[in-house]
Amino acid sequence: MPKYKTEPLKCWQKAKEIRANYYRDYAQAKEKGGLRWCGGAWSFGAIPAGLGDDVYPLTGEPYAASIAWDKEFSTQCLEAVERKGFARDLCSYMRNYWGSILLNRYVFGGPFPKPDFVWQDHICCSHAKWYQVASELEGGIPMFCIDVACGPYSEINQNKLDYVVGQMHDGIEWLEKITQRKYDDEKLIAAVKDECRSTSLWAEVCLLNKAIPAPLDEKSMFSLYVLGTLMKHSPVVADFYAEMRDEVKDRVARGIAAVPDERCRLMSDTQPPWGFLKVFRYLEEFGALSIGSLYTFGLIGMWEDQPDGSWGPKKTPQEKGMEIKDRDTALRVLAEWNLAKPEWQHFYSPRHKSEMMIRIAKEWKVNGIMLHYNRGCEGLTLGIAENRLDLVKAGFPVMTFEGNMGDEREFDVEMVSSRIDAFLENLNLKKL
Amino acid sequence: MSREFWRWKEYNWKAPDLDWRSAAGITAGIDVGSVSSQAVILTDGKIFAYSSQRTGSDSPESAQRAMNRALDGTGMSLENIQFVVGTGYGRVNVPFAQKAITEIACHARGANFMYGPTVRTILDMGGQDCKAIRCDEKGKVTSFLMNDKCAAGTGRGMEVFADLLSIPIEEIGDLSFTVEEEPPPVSCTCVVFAKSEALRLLRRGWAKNKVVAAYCAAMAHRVVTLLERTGVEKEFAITGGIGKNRGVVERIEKELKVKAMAPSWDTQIAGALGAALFARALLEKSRSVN
Amino acid sequence: MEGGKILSQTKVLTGLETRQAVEAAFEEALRTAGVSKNNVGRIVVTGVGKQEFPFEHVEVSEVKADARGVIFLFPAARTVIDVGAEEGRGIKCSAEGKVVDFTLNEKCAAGTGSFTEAMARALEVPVEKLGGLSRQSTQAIPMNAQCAVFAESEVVSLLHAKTAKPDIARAVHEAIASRISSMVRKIGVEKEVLLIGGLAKNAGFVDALKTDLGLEVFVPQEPEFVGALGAALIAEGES
Amino acid sequence: MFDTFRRWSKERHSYAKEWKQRTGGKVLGYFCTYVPEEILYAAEVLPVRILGSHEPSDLTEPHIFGGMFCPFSRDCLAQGLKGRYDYLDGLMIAQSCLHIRQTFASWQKHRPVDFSYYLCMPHNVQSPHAEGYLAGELSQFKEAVEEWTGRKIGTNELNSSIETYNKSRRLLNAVYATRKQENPPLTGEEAMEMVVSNQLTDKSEHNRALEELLKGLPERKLNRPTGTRLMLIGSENDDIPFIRMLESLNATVVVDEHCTGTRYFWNEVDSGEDALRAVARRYVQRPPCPTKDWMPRRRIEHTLQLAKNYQVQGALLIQQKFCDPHELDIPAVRSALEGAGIPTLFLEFDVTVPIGPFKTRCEAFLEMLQQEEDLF
Repeated sequence: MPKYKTEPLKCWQKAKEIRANYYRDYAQAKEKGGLRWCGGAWSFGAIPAGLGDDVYPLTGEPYAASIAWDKEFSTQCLEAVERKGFARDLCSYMRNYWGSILLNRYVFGGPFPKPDFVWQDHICCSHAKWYQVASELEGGIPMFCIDVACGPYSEINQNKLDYVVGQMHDGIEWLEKITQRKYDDEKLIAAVKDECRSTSLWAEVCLLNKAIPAPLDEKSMFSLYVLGTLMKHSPVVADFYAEMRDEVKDRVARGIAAVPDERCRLMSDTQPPWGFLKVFRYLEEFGALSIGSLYTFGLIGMWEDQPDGSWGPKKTPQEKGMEIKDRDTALRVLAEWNLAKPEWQHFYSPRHKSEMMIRIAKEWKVNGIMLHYNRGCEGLTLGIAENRLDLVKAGFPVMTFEGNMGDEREFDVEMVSSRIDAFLENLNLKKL
Repeated sequence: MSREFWRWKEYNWKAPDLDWRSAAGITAGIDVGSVSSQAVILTDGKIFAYSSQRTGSDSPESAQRAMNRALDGTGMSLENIQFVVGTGYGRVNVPFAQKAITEIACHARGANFMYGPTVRTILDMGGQDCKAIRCDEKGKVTSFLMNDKCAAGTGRGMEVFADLLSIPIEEIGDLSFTVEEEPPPVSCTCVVFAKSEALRLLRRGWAKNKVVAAYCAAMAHRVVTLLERTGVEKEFAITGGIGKNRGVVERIEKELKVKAMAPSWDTQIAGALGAALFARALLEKSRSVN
Repeated sequence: MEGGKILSQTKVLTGLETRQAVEAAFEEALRTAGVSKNNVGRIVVTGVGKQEFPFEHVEVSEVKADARGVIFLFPAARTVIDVGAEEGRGIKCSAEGKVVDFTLNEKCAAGTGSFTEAMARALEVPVEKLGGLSRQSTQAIPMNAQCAVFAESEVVSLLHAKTAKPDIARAVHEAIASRISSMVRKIGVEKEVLLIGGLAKNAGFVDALKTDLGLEVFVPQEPEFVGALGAALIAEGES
Repeated sequence: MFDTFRRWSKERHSYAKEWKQRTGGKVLGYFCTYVPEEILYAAEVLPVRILGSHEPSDLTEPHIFGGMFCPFSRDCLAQGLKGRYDYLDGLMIAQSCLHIRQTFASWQKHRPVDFSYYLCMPHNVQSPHAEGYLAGELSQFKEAVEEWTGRKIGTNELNSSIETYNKSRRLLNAVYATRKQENPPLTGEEAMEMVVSNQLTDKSEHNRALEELLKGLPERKLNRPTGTRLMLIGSENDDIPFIRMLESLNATVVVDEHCTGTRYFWNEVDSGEDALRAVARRYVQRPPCPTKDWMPRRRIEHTLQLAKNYQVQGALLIQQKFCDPHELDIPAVRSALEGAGIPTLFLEFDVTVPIGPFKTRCEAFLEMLQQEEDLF
């Protein structure tokens, strides 16, 4: 007799549709005379939105993760890139993405849809270079990249903000030049508001996972937060997150669990090995689940301290009753909002990340932590060893496992499973 | 250590129909490799005799043994050899060599002799490294690539494996083709972790030959990715010990969709042969000078 | 084991047929103990081949078994280092033999016993002689324990460069010791340190590890039995 | 002639300690050559670059995951954890790659010093906003240094510091220029020790040594054939045993594109009315590190120019294992060089390099360049 009731998520189907449409629309954009751009999941997508409603993005990381999920195609991509003389240890998202260009194959069928321009931002060593190479592989696609690496949010100042906003203004002029389109500030303002709304709403959803039993497990969260990485600035995503928030609230109210026998709450870190999400299902055999991670919470979700001192969703400008009337204000709001992104802070010091992780572990009542030493992403694995030390010091049992989010050749399921066995055995859990 | 399955047998060979006494130029090449050493003796540019011996921990002595074994029963002695070139890991430790040249240059030169001037791409799978060499019609190296800091896909990998499964290394190739259907390659070609991988598969009830096939496939694949980085221009030839392992060779051919040229000589002597050919050229050069 | 007393212990080389090996070891143990299988109240199995054990049994991880066995032999131990042929392990444990934290070596052989085998082969000395050999070394040579085979080619080039075998042997042990201690340092090295597993019998390695950690490193009489002993103790405790 | 430089880099720690004794000034260790040393030097602080010692170490694994982060940054951290830099009063980094940032963070956490600073050097040096932004960051940094040292950095101090640094850059350039000759008067090994020691010592003292060197250099002859003219390209590289082995194979390194070489000293600070702004401009316009070399690529052009001016016959692409920025550039750099008729050899460096296997690669590469027609 399981401890808790479970139910499938009602909004699941819709999430799948939004994702499917997104990749279809990008592929078909040209047929409708629209524009295609590519860039990172973190790039300021709200800005090209000002070029019109027929402008479709393809964000590299989630696209590459979809490739990784298809092990056979992924291996072909990775090897195509190695043949070109690129190192095996580079970002595996980037390599899957390049492979898809080199093989001229879109993972959702058909040839790889060539973008009209690259719209990227830069914070890790690979961000700008990823698309520099991609553009070269595509025979030279115009590229604009905004440097956002100007220190932790706690130290933000006018000079830093001006730097980012200045680049944004140049970017808009550049967009007008290369697309020959008139830029519409109203659309920009709307997109900025939607981005703030969707990213704040996602945090609200994650917040609900403080409940015991947890209404969501991280494996399902991966498939839901991904929408934010596709087009966080779109009303479709913002509205969907609002709808989802209501459903999850209702689950909590009715005590609906993600895992029927929840008795151990874990927290993970960095991207999962996309080809091996079954590792998360394996946990359930022990009545354990991952309630999330700074990665799922903070890559898209925007957070801030709540009056009661706990961590919660960041208040949007509109909630604060702030008026956004012109381009410059919109860009400043967008810049400042994004510079506060939790998942960015550790680029300046692991301290910032440890603080947030410990906070999550405490507020979400975590029993143990699994750190993925992810060879596929030096950006998010940055400082992870120091994080480990801080978490252990804070009194949490920590297990580490090496793997790769996008290169299955670097992930050994059996080794990791036996490690999980030992770790959970240590937390006095036996298979159910 | 009981029986060493990983060792290639030691052997020598002598041309039945050549009389060295009437030869104008006698040169030799010694390839002191990490695992085995070869000596090749040329009389007027023709292969007169050769030998293959295991390399000991003392390379001058290994070079000497290889040379002696080649001279064995020929009536020729070291003094009769006018120019010697050393190559391989121990190239600088060949006491009786006048010059040292790397195995890369020597394999290209040797392959050019063995396979003729049409050979353009050479794969040499030595004990500890794996080289993809491109050369011109004269056997001159135009570019080359060696495996990085991981020895997966080197001859030694196969030796460790042979030892583990206690299968004589000469038999691995044939055994790997006794499977009904080709298994998926093992995921890990790391020399040592191939062990745990193999044990894992045997525990799952795989037959030995199936495991061998999976390992040969993995190694072939590993090598092909290296080859593809230099690009494979025809004709294509394989030298070194692995050249004798059809389990790997045929799988490489299959993946590359390119047939390797049939060797007219023992592929393991390619390096020493190239050295001997350089020795001959150097001998003539020295003569033309004075 | 009965009432905390060891009745018998046996060791069989696993080889390729894990199941046969496990059975052989078990039967041999029964014979020497002079008990029959049905006298055995409870069986706990550990190790990579645990699933292979044919009779009814409980499985525990090597980590748990090691910790338990070590504390039984050496209550003062807080850090356990277990280096087998293909696995390296560091365990931090409490006075009760509970695992506090642990770390395992990743997919690289450089920190395992197999590494010494490969090097012994390159040096042409029997692996069991390697330890003694390195004790005759007169100078240290820095060697980066990369891939086992690359280290081997480094060894070969050292030999060609006429480096004395004892010095190379020492370099090899220092390289592994460095890999192992860098793994164990992740969980923090607390006194006392106990070294178990096959490599614990290699004096050269033990020396290297001591100097590296700057601590005394204790080795039990029969370091390779500790895991099994731990399993037996767990069987007793839980029956 | 180069003994002084060799001694300085060999005995870098005792040099810094003596300097402290002698001057009573503060010593600051820095990572990455984007650190604006001029500002520190103006406050009578001695900036020394933290480099590795090329000894395998097992101290760093708890702090930096060795399975994917570069050996150089781990080697640097090892120096700190071993306490070899215990004399430092300050520590700083200018934002460049992620790898070395971890070294800074872990050092700051486990070996704290009075003053530590993370300078937000912009990545987008192509942007017209980069210079102004950096100037702003620099004035903030200047204030921090003033507060730490308790001395005001006036225009005169800053200008004379800039002049000392510019002079050092001019002198190093002058020495490098002599390597354009058919038979360079110095080896690559000597050049490497010269530039490395320049990053470890008081510039005015080093300048005097450089002036001395330049007096004697014209008459200097290396009693060895120059052989093949090589260029080293890539990540940080101060591996003396390697370059010595390389130059023992009938070859001479005549120029480099390393941050322990030309990238460090290539361009000067121009005299601008606003000194800080001028310093900012210098760092924004210097030959870029791959982390900052976006569209359009500037690094390749600069590299090809060097190769041309120094009549380079072959280039070695040297990369610290796991160095993403360089891994991202290498295929492009490589094809550019080969397109210009310069053969390349790629080598992946670790804390220590396996001389044996590397020698075979280098020798084979040189044989390829030196193949004598009459042997075929």
